[in-house]
This record gives sequence, C-alpha cells and structure tokens, in this order.
Amino acid sequence: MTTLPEVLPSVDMQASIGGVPVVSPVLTASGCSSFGRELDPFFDLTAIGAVVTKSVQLRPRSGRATPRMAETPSGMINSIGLQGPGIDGLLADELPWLAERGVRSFVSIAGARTEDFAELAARLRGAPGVLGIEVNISCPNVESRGEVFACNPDASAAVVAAVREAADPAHPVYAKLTPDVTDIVSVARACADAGANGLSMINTLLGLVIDPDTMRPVLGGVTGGLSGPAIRPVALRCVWQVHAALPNVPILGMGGIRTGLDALQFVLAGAGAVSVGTAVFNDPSAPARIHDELAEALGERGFGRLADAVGYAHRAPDEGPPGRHA
Amino acid sequence: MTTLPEVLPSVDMQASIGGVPVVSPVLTASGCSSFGRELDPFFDLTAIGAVVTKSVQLRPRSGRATPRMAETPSGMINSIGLQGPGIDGLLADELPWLAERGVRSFVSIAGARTEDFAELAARLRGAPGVLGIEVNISCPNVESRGEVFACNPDASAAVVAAVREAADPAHPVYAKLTPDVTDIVSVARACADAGANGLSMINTLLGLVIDPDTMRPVLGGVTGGLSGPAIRPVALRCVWQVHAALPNVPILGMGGIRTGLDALQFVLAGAGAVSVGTAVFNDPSAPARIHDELAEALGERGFGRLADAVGYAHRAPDEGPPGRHA
Amino acid sequence: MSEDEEGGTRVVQLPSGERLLPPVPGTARAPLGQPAPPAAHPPVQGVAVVVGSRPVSAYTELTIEAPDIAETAAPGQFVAFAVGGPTSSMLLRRSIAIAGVGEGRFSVVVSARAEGSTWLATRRPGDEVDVVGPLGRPFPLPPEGTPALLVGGGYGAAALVGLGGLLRARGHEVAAVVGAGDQARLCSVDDLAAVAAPFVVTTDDGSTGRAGRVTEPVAELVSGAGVVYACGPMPMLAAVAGLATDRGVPSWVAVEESMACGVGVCMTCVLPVVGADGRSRFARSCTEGPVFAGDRVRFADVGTLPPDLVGADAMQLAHAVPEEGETP
Amino acid sequence: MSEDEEGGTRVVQLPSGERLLPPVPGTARAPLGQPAPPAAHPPVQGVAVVVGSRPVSAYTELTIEAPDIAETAAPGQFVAFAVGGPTSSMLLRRSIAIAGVGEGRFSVVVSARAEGSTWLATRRPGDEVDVVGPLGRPFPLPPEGTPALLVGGGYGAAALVGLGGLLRARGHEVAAVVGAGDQARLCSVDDLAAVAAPFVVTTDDGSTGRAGRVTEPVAELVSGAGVVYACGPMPMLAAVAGLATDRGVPSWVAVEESMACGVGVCMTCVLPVVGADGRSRFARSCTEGPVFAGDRVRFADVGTLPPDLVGADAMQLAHAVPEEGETP
Ligand SMILES: Cc1cc2nc3c(=O)[nH]c(=O)nc-3n(C[C@H](O)[C@H](O)[C@H](O)COP(=O)(O)OP(=O)(O)OC[C@H]3O[C@@H](n4cnc5c(N)ncnc54)[C@H](O)[C@@H]3O)c2cc1C
Ligand SMILES: Cc1cc2nc3c(=O)[nH]c(=O)nc-3n(C[C@H](O)[C@H](O)[C@H](O)COP(=O)(O)OP(=O)(O)OC[C@H]3O[C@@H](n4cnc5c(N)ncnc54)[C@H](O)[C@@H]3O)c2cc1C
Ligand SMILES: Cc1cc2nc3c(=O)[nH]c(=O)nc-3n(C[C@H](O)[C@H](O)[C@H](O)COP(=O)(O)O)c2cc1C
Ligand SMILES: Cc1cc2nc3c(=O)[nH]c(=O)nc-3n(C[C@H](O)[C@H](O)[C@H](O)COP(=O)(O)O)c2cc1C
Ligand code: FES
Ligand code: FES
Repeated sequence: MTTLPEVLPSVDMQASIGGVPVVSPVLTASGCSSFGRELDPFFDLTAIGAVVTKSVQLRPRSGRATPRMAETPSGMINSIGLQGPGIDGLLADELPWLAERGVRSFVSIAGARTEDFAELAARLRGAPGVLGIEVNISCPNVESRGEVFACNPDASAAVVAAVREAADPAHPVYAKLTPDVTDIVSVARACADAGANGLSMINTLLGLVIDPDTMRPVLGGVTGGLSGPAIRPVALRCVWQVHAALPNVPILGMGGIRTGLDALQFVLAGAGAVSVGTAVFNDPSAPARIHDELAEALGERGFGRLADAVGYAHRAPDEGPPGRHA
Repeated sequence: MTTLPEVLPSVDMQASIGGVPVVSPVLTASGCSSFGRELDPFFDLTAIGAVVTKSVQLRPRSGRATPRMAETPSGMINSIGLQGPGIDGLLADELPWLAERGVRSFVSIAGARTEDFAELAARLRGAPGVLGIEVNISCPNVESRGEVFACNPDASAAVVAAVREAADPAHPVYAKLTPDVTDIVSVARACADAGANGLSMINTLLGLVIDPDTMRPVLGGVTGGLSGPAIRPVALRCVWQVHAALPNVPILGMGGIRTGLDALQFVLAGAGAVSVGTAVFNDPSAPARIHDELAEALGERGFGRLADAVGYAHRAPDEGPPGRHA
Repeated sequence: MSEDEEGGTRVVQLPSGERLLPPVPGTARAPLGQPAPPAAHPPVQGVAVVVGSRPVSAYTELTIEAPDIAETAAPGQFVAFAVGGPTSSMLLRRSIAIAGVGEGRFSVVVSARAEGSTWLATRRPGDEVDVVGPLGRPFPLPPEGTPALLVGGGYGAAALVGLGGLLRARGHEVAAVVGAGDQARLCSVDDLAAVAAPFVVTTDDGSTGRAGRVTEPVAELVSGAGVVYACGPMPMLAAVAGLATDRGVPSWVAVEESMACGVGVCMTCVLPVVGADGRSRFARSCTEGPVFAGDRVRFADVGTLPPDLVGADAMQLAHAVPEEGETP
Repeated sequence: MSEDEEGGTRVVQLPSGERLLPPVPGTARAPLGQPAPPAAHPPVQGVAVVVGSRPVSAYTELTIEAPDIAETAAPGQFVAFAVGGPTSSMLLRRSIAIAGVGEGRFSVVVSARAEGSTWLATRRPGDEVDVVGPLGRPFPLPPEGTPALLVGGGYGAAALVGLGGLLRARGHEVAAVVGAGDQARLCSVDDLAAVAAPFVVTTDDGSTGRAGRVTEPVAELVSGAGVVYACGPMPMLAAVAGLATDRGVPSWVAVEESMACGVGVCMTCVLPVVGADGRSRFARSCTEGPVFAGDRVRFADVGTLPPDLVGADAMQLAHAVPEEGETP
C-alpha cells in the first residue's frame, strides 16, 4: 500500500456529492475500477470520495468479444460492452464487500429502456454503503432505434426523472453526459430540470481505430469510447460550458485526469469533485496520489478550502489574483 | 530539402479531389501550412496533392490576441482567429507565388454569412493554380446568433449551395465538417445533397485548457480547437460513419495524421485523400514523408493502386485478406 | 497453429479432428481441472532500478532490483511496466512474465515488438522503471511425486525456468519441450536443459533441434507426465492443452491476452473460460489467470462471443440495435 | 519589469512615466528602425548528435554536431528541437537561441523549465535530437565604426556571444550589460567580458555585480552607443528598447513569444509590430523576428488586440457574437 505523503493541513478537502459530504473530491470513474476490490492493495479506498462502480444493468452481461481495446496517442479506445454481474450480483457480492470496509460506493446504472433505470434505482434503496447513483445515459435506447439517451435532451430527462422518482430520496442522482452532442448545455439543462442532483462529465468520445495488419477496425464492436489525457481539453470545455450556464448544478468532472494539476483545472472550471478513470490503468494508486497533489496545489495557490476553488476560473477579468480563501 | 526515398514503383499514388486528378493523396491542412511558402525549404511542394491554404475571408483579419495556443497531451489547442490577408491579399500575393512554382492550391474560404462564402468563391474564378475550394463552415454564423454553420445541416447546405453556384464549375467544392455534432452523417448528407463535391473531415474539436498559474483559460479566446494525434480516433470514426452512409461522396480525411500508417487508416476507412495539419509543426517535411510512407505501406499490403484501398476496411467479414489489387 | 511466435492470431485452428470442448458426446472425460487459486501476496507498485540488461537470442533479459516483488513472486506470475517515461504518449502498462527471482531481484525476457516493448527492451542498467507486481495467479504445484512436462514457446519458455527449478527442488521428475520459429527466437534453453530430462528443442524451420512444432514431442512425452505446464503463443497453448486433455493429463496454461491495466479493473483481457460451476464466462486473464487449467479455456472461441456464456443473452439486445457509430 | 527572468509576463509594465509608443505628442522622434531583413540561408531539418553537455550556472549548455546549421547560422537566429523522443506526448518543437557556432557544431544554453525543456536539458553526449534551423532573422550589423551596446538578461545573454565576437572582429567598440535575478541565472559572463568593455553585471538581488536591473547601467551607457542589441525576457527588452529610443539610438531586440511551429506556418507566435508602411500588424516572431527593431515592437500592447491593427476591425464581428463555448 502506498503511504500517503502528509497533506497540507491548511486545505480543507471536504467535498460534496449532491449535498452528501465526502472526505475527498477524488473518486474513481465508472468502468475503470471495477467494483473497487482490485485497487485495495494499492491505496486506502476509504480515503477517496467514493468508488464509482462499473455500470450495472438488470441482468448479468457477458460483454463483447475481444479485442476490446486499443491504445491511442495519450489515450485508448474501449468497447467492453458493460460486462458485469447484473444488479443481483452487485447487491449480493460487491456492495456488501465495500460497505463492510467503510468504502462509499457511487453506483453507476445503465439500461436500454427508461424503466430499466427506474427499476435499478429502486433496487438500490436501502443497499449498504451507497452514497448515490450515477446514471449512465450514454447507452443506446432500444425504444428510439438505438439512439443514445444522452444525445437527446428529452430522452435524458425522462430517464433522470424516472430514476429520481424511484430512488431513495437520500441518494443524490447524477446524470452522466456524453460529449458527442452539438449542444451539451441543452442536455445538461434538461437533466437538471428533470431533477438530477448533479452531472457527471464526460463519458468517452466515440472513436475508431483500424488495425493496419487486418485492415479492419480493431475493436469487435467497430467503434469504441476514447478516454485518457487526449480528451482532457474536450472534457474541460464541457465542464466550463455547463458550469457557466448552470452555476448551481454540482458537477463531477472527468476525462483524462492524471495529476493533481489536471484535477485542479476541472475544479477551477466548475467541478466540485472529479473522477479518475483511464489513469488508473497507468497508475493503480492514481486516485490517492491525485487527492494529495490536488490538496498541495490548492494550498500553494492560497486556497484554504477546496470549495473556494470550484469555478474560480470563471471570475471576471477585473477580479485580481487569488488571496487566501480560508 | 529532404531527399525523398524512392517510392515503390508498383503503387499508383494518383488520387482525385472531387474528380480532379492529383499526383498524391497527401495534402496540407488549412491553417497548418499558411500559404505554403514557408514549407518550400523542407520538401517539394509540387510532389504533394495540394497546399490547402489558411482559411481566407473577405477582409484582412488581425486574428486574436495572444496566447493563441496551448500544448495538450498528444495534441494542442489553438485560437488564432483566422488571421489573414483577406481575399485581395490572397489573390495578389499568395496564389500567384504558388501558381508560378506549379504548386496546386486548394483554397479554404470562411465567412460569417452565406453571401460572404459565395462572394469568395466567385472571386476565385479564374485564379491561377486553384485546384478547388474547401469551405470552412466551422465558423460562427452571425445570422444565427453565432451558431457554427457546420453544427446545423440547413445552414451548412445553404453555404454549400451558394458556393457551388458561385464557384468556377471546374473547381470541386468540399465542405469541411466539425466533429462537434450529435450526428455528423446528417450534416454530411445535407452538404452532399446541396452539391458538395466532397467532404473534408474533421476540423478541430472544441476544447479548453486552464493555466494553473493564472487560474484562467490559457487562450485569449477562452475555448480553442483541439488537434493532433489525440483526436485521430474521433476523426477516423467520422470518416468511417460518413463513408458507410455515403459511399460515393469523396472524403478528404484529416485529424492527427502523423505517419503513413495513420494515413492508411484514413484511406481504409474511406478517405480518398488526406490532409496533414498539426504534424507539420512537429515535422515540417511531414506531408512528403507521409506520402512515401503511405506508398510503402500500400505496397507492403499488396495494393497496386491507392484507389483500391479507399474504404477497404468496410468490406464484409467474409471477404478474405487482401490480394494484389492492381 | 500459427507461424507467429509473438502471438496475435486469435482464432485457434487445431490440427483437424481434434476438438477441445465441448466433449465428444459419449466420450468418457475426466472432470475438469480446478481453477488456479489466487496468489498468496497482493501486488505492490513502485519505481525500481534496472541492474542488468543482456541480449538473450532475439530478446533482451532485464534484471530489476525490487525486493518486494522478488520475495513474493511465484512461477507463472507477471509484472506490468509503465513505458515511455514521464512524457510518454503510451498510457497502458506492458505485461511481462517473471522469468526468475533471487537476491531481491527479478528478471524478465522482453521481445521488442511495437513501441512500448521496444522502449522496455532498451532500458539500461541504472535506468528506473515503474513496475507493478507480482500479478496474476501462479502455476499450482502438483501432488508429491507427479512427473511434470514443461512446454515453452518463444520467450514463453522463460516463464517456466522458475517453475522447473522449483519442481526439481521438490523432487519431481521434469521433462521439457522448448520450441520457436527459428533458433534466434528460442529462449532459456540452457536453464531448462539444466533441470529437465528428457529435454527437447524444436524449431519450425529446423535451424536447430528437431524441425517442426512442439506438438510432436509433446504428443510423445505427455503420456509419461502427470501434469503439463505450458507458456507461449495461444495456438501452441491450445494444441498442448488439447493433447494433454485427450490423454487425460491435467494441464496448466499461462495465456497471453491483450491487457490495458493488468490488475483486474478494466475487463479488456478476457477470454471464455469454464468456471468452477461448469458455466462459461469471460474471465480476466490478469486476475483470474494468466494461469488457467488447460481444459477450462475455450481456445476455439477466443475472439468470439459464444452464445452459451453467462450473460451472453443480455447482449443480444445490444446486437439487434446498432450502436451509435456502428455500421448497420 | 517582472522579476521572472524566464519570461511569462505578457503585459509589460515600464518604469512609471516612460511610454514607448505612440510617441508623446510634440516630441521629436527619429524615423523608426528598418525591419530586420530575412536570413540569407533557408532552414534545414534533420537528426543531429549531441556532442557535449555541461552545466552553465543554472542552465545546461549543449553542443550539437550539425554542419548544415552551424555553417549558415548568423547571430540572433534560433533552432527548434523536437522533444521527448519518438513516443512523446509533446508534439510541438521548442525554440532555442543559437549561442555559438564553430567546427560544424553549434551550441545552445537551455533553461529547464517545464517538461520539454527539461527533456532537452537532460540530453547527453551521443544522444540524437531532431532539430530544425537556423530559423528567424539575424541581428542586422551596424555601419562600420558604430559603437554597440549589448544587453542580455538571463540565458538571453548567450545569444549575444556570437554577435559580440563578430562585432569586435569587424572593429566595433562593444560594451555590454548582463543581468539576471541572481548569480545562478547569469549566463555567458566570461564570454561577453572577453569581447566587451565596459562590461557590467547586475543581479536583482545583488548576489553578484551591481544590485538592481540592467536598466540603470544601460541608461548610463546608451548615449555612448550607436546601436543597442538586446536579448532576454520581454519586460527587459521593452525597457531597454524604450531607453534607446528615447535617446534616439536604434535598437534591435530578439523577442521570445510562445511558438508552436517555429517555421512560420501556425500564426501562434505573433506580437503587434509597426510595419515598414507604418501600420501595425500581428507579426510572426519566428519568421518576421525574433529580431525586430526595438521601436517597432508595441511591447505595451503584447497580449491584447490593439484596435488600430490591420484587420482588427474585421474581428469586431467575432467579438460581438459569442463563439461556441465562450462565456457570454
Ligand atoms: C501475462 C503476460 C505475460 C507476458 N509475458 C511476456 C514476456 O515475458 N515477454 C514479452 O516480450 N512479452 C510478454 N507478454 C506480451 C507483452 O505484454 C506484449 O508483447 C507487449 O505488451 C506489447 O507491447 P507493445 O508496445 O510492443 O505493443 P502494442 O501493440 O503497442 O501494445 C498496445 C497495448 O496492447 C497491450 N498488448 C498488446 N499485445 C499484448 C499482449 N500480447 N499481451 C498483453 N498485452 C498486450 C499492451 O500492453 C498495450 O497496452 C506477456 C503478456 C501477458 C498478458
Ligand atoms: C526565439 C526564441 C529563443 C529562445 N531561446 C531560448 C534559449 O536560448 N534557452 C532557453 O532555455 N529557452 C529559450 N527560449 C524559450 C524556450 O523556447 C521555452 O522556454 C521552451 O519552449 C519551454 O518549453 P517547456 O517544455 O519547458 O514549456 P511548455 O510550457 O511545456 O511549452 C509548451 C509549448 O509552448 C511553447 N513555449 C512555451 N514557452 C515558450 C517560450 N518562452 N518561447 C517559445 N515557445 C514557448 C513551447 O515551444 C511548446 O510548444 C526561446 C524562445 C524563443 C521564441
Ligand atoms: C475501459 C473503460 C470502461 C468504461 N466503462 C464505463 C461504464 O461502465 N460506465 C460509464 O459510465 N463509463 C464508463 N467508462 C467511461 C469512464 O467512466 C470515463 O467517463 C471516461 O473514461 C473519461 O475519463 P478518463 O479519461 O479519466 O478515463 C469507461 C471507460 C473505460 C476506459
Ligand atoms: C493552428 C491551427 C490553425 C488552423 N486553422 C484552420 C483554418 O484556418 N481553417 C480550417 O478549416 N481549419 C483550420 N485548422 C484545422 C486543421 O485544418 C485540421 O482540420 C485540424 O487541425 C485537424 O487536423 P490535424 O490534427 O492534422 O491538425 C487549424 C488547425 C490548427 C492547429
Ligand atoms: S487487464 Fe484490465 S482487467 Fe485484465
Ligand atoms: S511559431 Fe508558428 S508561425 Fe511562428
């Protein structure tokens, strides 16, 4: 286990996920830390904000045929196909393991119909250790010829409303948005209006890689999701735009975060907390390291509390350099 | 000047831009080679398909205040603001220089109103050495509250129709699309239906970088365009989708091409020619090098002609490995 | 079997007539081998110093000072290296089998393939590398007195050296077959010759040893073995496991699947494996492998989605509806 | 003036009361200096071998074998290095001034700042680097007999060594002022002391030489000079050019703007410069500079869009309409 360097005592790193306090603004990202167990040897899972679990559906899923990934410049594309145990397996095996150890889980759910999402949210009522629900609406909607929910404000809003209605009222509900839209603000607004307590941004960008040997797409699924530092500027732009338009809606920022300074950019752009995804593949202790680096970066810049830095990059040009914000 | 290694004699590299034959499928990308002159010391400009000139508008433009760029993982973001001499300067100074040397120019035009584009196209009638026109519709449309033309199929179609109408009939007109849309195929189809002879894909992705020192966006223009190898999987996905939907519409593929194998991926996905942009900043002789590497890669894979490889990755699963396609 | 010692061929073609799974109806079959148990020690992550580098035929052997890994690793496990240095455009780790341990160090044999493994193979003594390990499940050891047959292909033979030594130290009879495409791609020949008898070398092109694949000598030796261990390219593993299963001999194979994380969190490294309950699932080769019972891996189905997999039924939906960006 | 010798400050604050441009109404002003003419030789691109590396105070001096560059470079020009090796995530070249040439080699003085320059500063003899050069316009030489004042700040002093030697060889009187934040960030002191008299060293913190900025000794020496050459951080260039212009002495400054390509094709490196026709434009510091007549650079407007720039009027539109993604 990595021993954590002492955090500057002056920076208060408490963050909030839709109103629920967490000890750290750094979380894992869905699909990039499985259900948390495998990272236990690398850092203290209770010291991060939460483990965001792999998106779960109603039934167990085998996932897609291999190959499921290709490395790309400063990133990767993947097409896993949401392999997972289904909600029963999650409730029986995964959530209890996390809860016993005092690890908070932010449970990502996925479905092919609005009702699937609602049923999943209802099943999570009373589950131990659940901090809240992240709604992965970047899935194809069978009722709309496979259009991805998150590409359509109305479909997104319908899912969010159904989940908010079905979920435990104590569970904040975050909608996870795709950047592959003409106007992410309109989708964000629709989700917020439908009752989302926050927004997770961003999911992967749709990409494709062709194998120069087989001369066909590398992935069994043809296209896949692009993630990693390559997409960070796009993710930051999305966070910036949505925070500018909806300054009161909490944002869980993600997309290519690899260091504390990367996380700082998301916080300054308006994210109250961040998820670390692909960077975990490079460095399995990344979430803990990034927590420490972010705390140090905030302290060096004169912030006494993380909360004071959220959205700070949006200040008017005449607002001077930062003082101490304690 | 880099001396070019001998190209495999067996591969016929002739390509076509909207029906006009060119000696190479490799072109520069608009805004990444200015008006060509500066690259003259590094390679033979007549040996590539064309110099795609920096987007020109009706009037000279100063461009934006600095900083205008930031490096990002395997890419960069820029916000130049289309600095340029205006159409008069282009016609007076730049095109004659290229024409005198026998360098073909593919002239990129930009505007804020549909009429601007039409006027620019008309002005290019009879200009020396012009191969065709690339219409940069990734610009804000003043008549639509600044919405980018390329984000809207109707606005895109209107510009393309006006340009096709005003332009020299011998000049193929390519519409340059942005990837920042929910459905690129619908924009591509609208442009093709409006008379575009081909499609250039992709322009940059909208991105943002925050300076950890000033704690504000790095760029004077706040957001900027993300380019370079980081975006290659997104560009390939766009080319793949549009070629699948509109197999008869020629595509000029671009976005992160740095090597011949990168260019090969675009060709296999459906691009009949490619533009090399940001890679030129890293390697000013990249277009010539990539031409040679692509020729070699095609030869190694048994292709006798470039044309046979265009879209080859779309072949049905039961079509076996490639033989010699001469 | 493929010509390609460095792997990459996904759909396994066994010599005609041979079928691994499901069993031919009516054929008597031994119960499947048990799933390999997990390692005793959790992995650690850290920076380590390269203390040795030498060419070994077509490969590079690196020796790395990392007591925490060296002292807990067991044969069959691997490590995962970050590649390209701090400003690398390559984000994913490269998995490499542990070839030997001792005195706080471990060694690996690296085949320079594409950019990441080439970077790794060019590290020099004094350079630092970021490494996670030991990863994966080790080769389970056989009951006392069981004679073992070791089969290595290409650099895969290196991963068997530690196992061979351990088996001999515990008094087992050890036979070994080591093969490669040609002489230059043979590996660990001297090390394995020192612990194994009979010891057979094959090369596809006959440049040294017996000409041909490892399968021929394996077919001859397998009946004398109580357990078979194999490491090498997937087609070789498929063939060796098939021969062992057909003769009723249990086998352990260390598979090589493309991995993004190496630690079990990404689900990229899966292959279809028959579980303890007899049902097949996509199992992660990094944490549920890389060592699997040879008769549990559905080699012929690698790279496909077999319809009988647990959860395959739930994928039908996704397949019926074209996802964004897929061709219809 | 900024404390930061390594640059970064964009809005130049001159000592109060001083204004560079436009001229104070009613003040008699000499005609502006001519734009620097282009170099005689085009740049070349290629891989070159590092043949020397040594620490020079806080910096690293690299010597590189590249006859085609060394034999055509003139003082004031620079080179652009690709950084991070073949699998680097850093795509853009790093521009570095040529500090000296001779025997088919050239030298540069590198300040390790962020990742790219740090990579460069850690190259060792035998390493290969991909370099383009010589780039940019050299310092124009003054008419015979003109006494010259050289002013260098931080590593910027290195770029003046070749010029100093050339001027002396041509019989010019040469004076020099070299300054830095502290002793460790002084550069090329011995080399410049060998060609210049008077020769003054300043440090902001007084750790060696005169305490304070270069501006004080420059103010004293400028009247004795017929031409001033300056290289260093932008605020220093602004102040030195201002002093020279105020005394009617022509000056040449080698500016440092953030560059993506270094060869003139990207338009990232611009700053507002008064052209030969008296109208201001955003000029590329890589190909129209880095050497500009000191009174042509509108230092106070760097980082802004002055409304009188050619083509600034056409930008109003873009400003009135918020572009996608910008805050309203
Ligand atoms: C358990 C295990 C043990 C291995 N042991 C060795 C060994 O001892 N010596 C050796 O030379 N090689 C070994 N390999 C293979 C080695 O991991 C790959 O050859 C290497 O990752 C390829 O890297 P690259 O940069 O050359 O290729 P690239 O194709 O550029 O790699 C891109 C990505 O794909 C992954 N990848 C590609 N091929 C493989 C593969 N065959 N296995 C796993 N990941 C892959 C890489 O890790 C990386 O994330 C082993 C693989 C596994 C799974
Ligand atoms: C004409 C000229 C001559 C120079 N001479 C020297 C010299 O002799 N010694 C020296 O140490 N430095 C010199 N510099 C500055 C040097 O180019 C930068 O310090 C260096 O590029 C920073 O790289 P980085 O990776 O540390 O920074 P990063 O901030 O990571 O660089 C990111 C990108 O911005 C560009 N960039 C950032 N700062 C600068 C800058 N100040 N100038 C140009 N591009 C920049 C880089 O080239 C790169 O493309 C010179 C710059 C110019 C323009
Ligand atoms: C292998 C892999 C699997 C993923 N699986 C999921 C998933 O199940 N649900 C989800 O909402 N996002 C999933 N994502 C997206 C990530 O959670 C994250 O939004 C995205 O990768 C961007 O962040 P990053 O660049 O830090 O990885 C996955 C990403 C990767 C790389
Ligand atoms: C500095 C810079 C300036 C650009 N200017 C233009 C432009 O004027 N017109 C245009 O259509 N595209 C412009 N582009 C976009 C490129 O032509 C290209 O579409 C994009 O960068 C993707 O290709 P690349 O990754 O090879 O650079 C510019 C890109 C860069 C990096
Ligand atoms: S490599 Fe990530 S789960 Fe196996
Ligand atoms: S650095 Fe590209 S134009 Fe000057």
